[in-house]
Amino acid sequence: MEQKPLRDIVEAALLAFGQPLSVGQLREMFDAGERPDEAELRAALAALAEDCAGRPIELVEVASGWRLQVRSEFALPVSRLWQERPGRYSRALLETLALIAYRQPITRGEIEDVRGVAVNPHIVRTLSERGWIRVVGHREVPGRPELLGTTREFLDYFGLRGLDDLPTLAALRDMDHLGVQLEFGEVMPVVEPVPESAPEPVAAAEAAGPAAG
Amino acid sequence: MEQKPLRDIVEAALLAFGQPLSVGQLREMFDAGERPDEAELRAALAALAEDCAGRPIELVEVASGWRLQVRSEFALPVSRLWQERPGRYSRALLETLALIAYRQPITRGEIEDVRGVAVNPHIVRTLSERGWIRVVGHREVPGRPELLGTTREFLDYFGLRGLDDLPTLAALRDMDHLGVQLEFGEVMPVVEPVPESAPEPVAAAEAAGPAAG
Amino acid sequence: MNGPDELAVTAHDALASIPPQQAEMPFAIVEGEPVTEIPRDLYIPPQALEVFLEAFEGPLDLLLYMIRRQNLDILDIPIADITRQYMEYIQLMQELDLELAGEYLLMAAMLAEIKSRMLLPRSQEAGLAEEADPRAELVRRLQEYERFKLAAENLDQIPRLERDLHQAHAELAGRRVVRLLPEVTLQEMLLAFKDVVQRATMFAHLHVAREALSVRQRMSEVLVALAGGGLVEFVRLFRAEEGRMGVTVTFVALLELLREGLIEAVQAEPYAPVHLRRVTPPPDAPGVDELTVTTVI
Repeated sequence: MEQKPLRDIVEAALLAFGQPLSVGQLREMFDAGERPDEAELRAALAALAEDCAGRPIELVEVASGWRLQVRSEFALPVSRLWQERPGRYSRALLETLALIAYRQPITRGEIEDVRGVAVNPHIVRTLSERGWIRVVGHREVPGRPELLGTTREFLDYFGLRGLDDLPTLAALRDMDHLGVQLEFGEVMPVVEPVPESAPEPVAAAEAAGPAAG
Repeated sequence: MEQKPLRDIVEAALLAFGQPLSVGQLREMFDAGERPDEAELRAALAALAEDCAGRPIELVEVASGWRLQVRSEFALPVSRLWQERPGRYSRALLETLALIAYRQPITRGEIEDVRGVAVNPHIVRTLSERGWIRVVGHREVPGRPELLGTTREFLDYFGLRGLDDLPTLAALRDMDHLGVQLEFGEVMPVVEPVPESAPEPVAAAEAAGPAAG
Repeated sequence: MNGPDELAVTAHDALASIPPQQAEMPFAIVEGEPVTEIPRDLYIPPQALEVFLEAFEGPLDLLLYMIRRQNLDILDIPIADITRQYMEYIQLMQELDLELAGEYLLMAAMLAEIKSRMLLPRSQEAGLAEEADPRAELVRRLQEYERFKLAAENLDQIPRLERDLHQAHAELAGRRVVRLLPEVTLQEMLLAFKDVVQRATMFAHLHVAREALSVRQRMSEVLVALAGGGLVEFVRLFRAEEGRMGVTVTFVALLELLREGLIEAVQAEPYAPVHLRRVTPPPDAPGVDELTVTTVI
């Protein structure tokens, strides 16, 4: 076999092993006759460390030896590879969100009146943590219930310029019609200016983005 | 966060994940707003593949996506890092695996028909435990025998993108050829043993095949 | 897969690598002794035979070996000769009390049958209905087996992980746990709203009014603007750049908030600037009157 540069063999070993390797372990890879001495190996490690400049990996020495690791600057995008698939929001959550959007400012009690069931506090917390709703005030009645409203993030997420972009109740009554419009929205280029009177396609097109992801 | 070159993010992701990643998985790392499109990702992969020239690793596409792997030229020193040698597989196992790979879905009985010997249950278990084969269904005949097929892990392990990447199966020589010989059989009695010293050129060529392997 | 199997593979490899004519090379190593005898002449040391047979993957493999060894055309096997050799192997194995797999005996029977059919006089009406060659099935099976024997050898040649290739892997420094939030489409939310409105209609006290939604949005915004609890000048709630429509929406929103008792308007004297503030809590209300507003538009 043709002789490879020691530096390359060390890189190959560290990447193949994926865990720290001591200088001793690295030397074990070689037959006794060809075994580099410690100084040679340390020189190869130094050369490798230098070559890592500008690359997304770096050579570090840890307790059990040397290791090539992905630089921490890449933690943010790369960590997402391990994230579990997100679940889905419950029907109750979506209804609560929709009521807050259409009827804001609204109290929990008013939401309960319309939905006919108690509002799960977990839902309100989830929506707040998501940044979609917030407390905008209190109704001055006994108990001073919180008044909930939607946020700018809510509008941004759903690609709405304002609540006016939401279909009117009348339009909602004919959901089949709405469905057609929403599907049509996916085909329509988003960049094309849409007349103010027909905001649904834009909203739909943007909303389609996350769904496809 | 400062914007990293996509090529570097891809390299970081492939090294950190330590398993093949599809273009879809790579795109999932990004928020919907910053998500590169497929063409951009493929360009980044191409750039990365190019950068690997002269390095001890290479970028390859396998069944489940893209993988950075240590080049085979480094297998000899690198494999010494592990105490255990990678297993050699017996002919029986390889023949069974080849039949499942090329003839899937296939039952044990069908494997036996071709090999002329009973399928060793130990071999089927080993192949399943390695994650190379799995039961893909049952043949609807009496006894409902299991149909075996290969998995994506099998393809990944052998560095294949799909079954099409398997080496082509040797062609069967046409039986018509046999027919022609039979017609001459009246002149040259078939039952008489063919002199061993006078092999037919065709036969010699074929015989060379397996011996060379 | 180690132990005897490994030995068998070695013996077979040794066999396969010897060109047929070079009989002096060992075809197997038995207990350290090279075995140079080729099975063709059927003199094989007993231990060698054992190893030799273990090297075969069954009768088809053995037959194929015999055919290849003698450079015979697989399509024109001298059946009598091959049968004789095969039977001699079988006999020897039985004499050695080797455990003989049933498949070997089955093949012996098949060969004998082919041989007897080959001896029958062939049909005189040549050219008419061609009689199938009695060997056809055997030839088909041998060829088929050989294809996969080759395929297995080729498969073994493919560079594979662990033996030839190693997945490159590097730890990620500072890996974080990222939890993905569920995605919602606008349509999902609208469908939910449609359902809830329909259900509410059945409750018969539907009071989902038809106000312009911008008024509702503005009501929330005004409440946030007044979150500090102090007085805010009426005119400061209007934005000239919004035009007449914007002014109207804001004004309607303020009226609605006043009607709902959420804000109050204060004027020090006639014609003085109008100020607005949130309605102060009744004295018996819980002490905290601050809004828990965390996000500001």
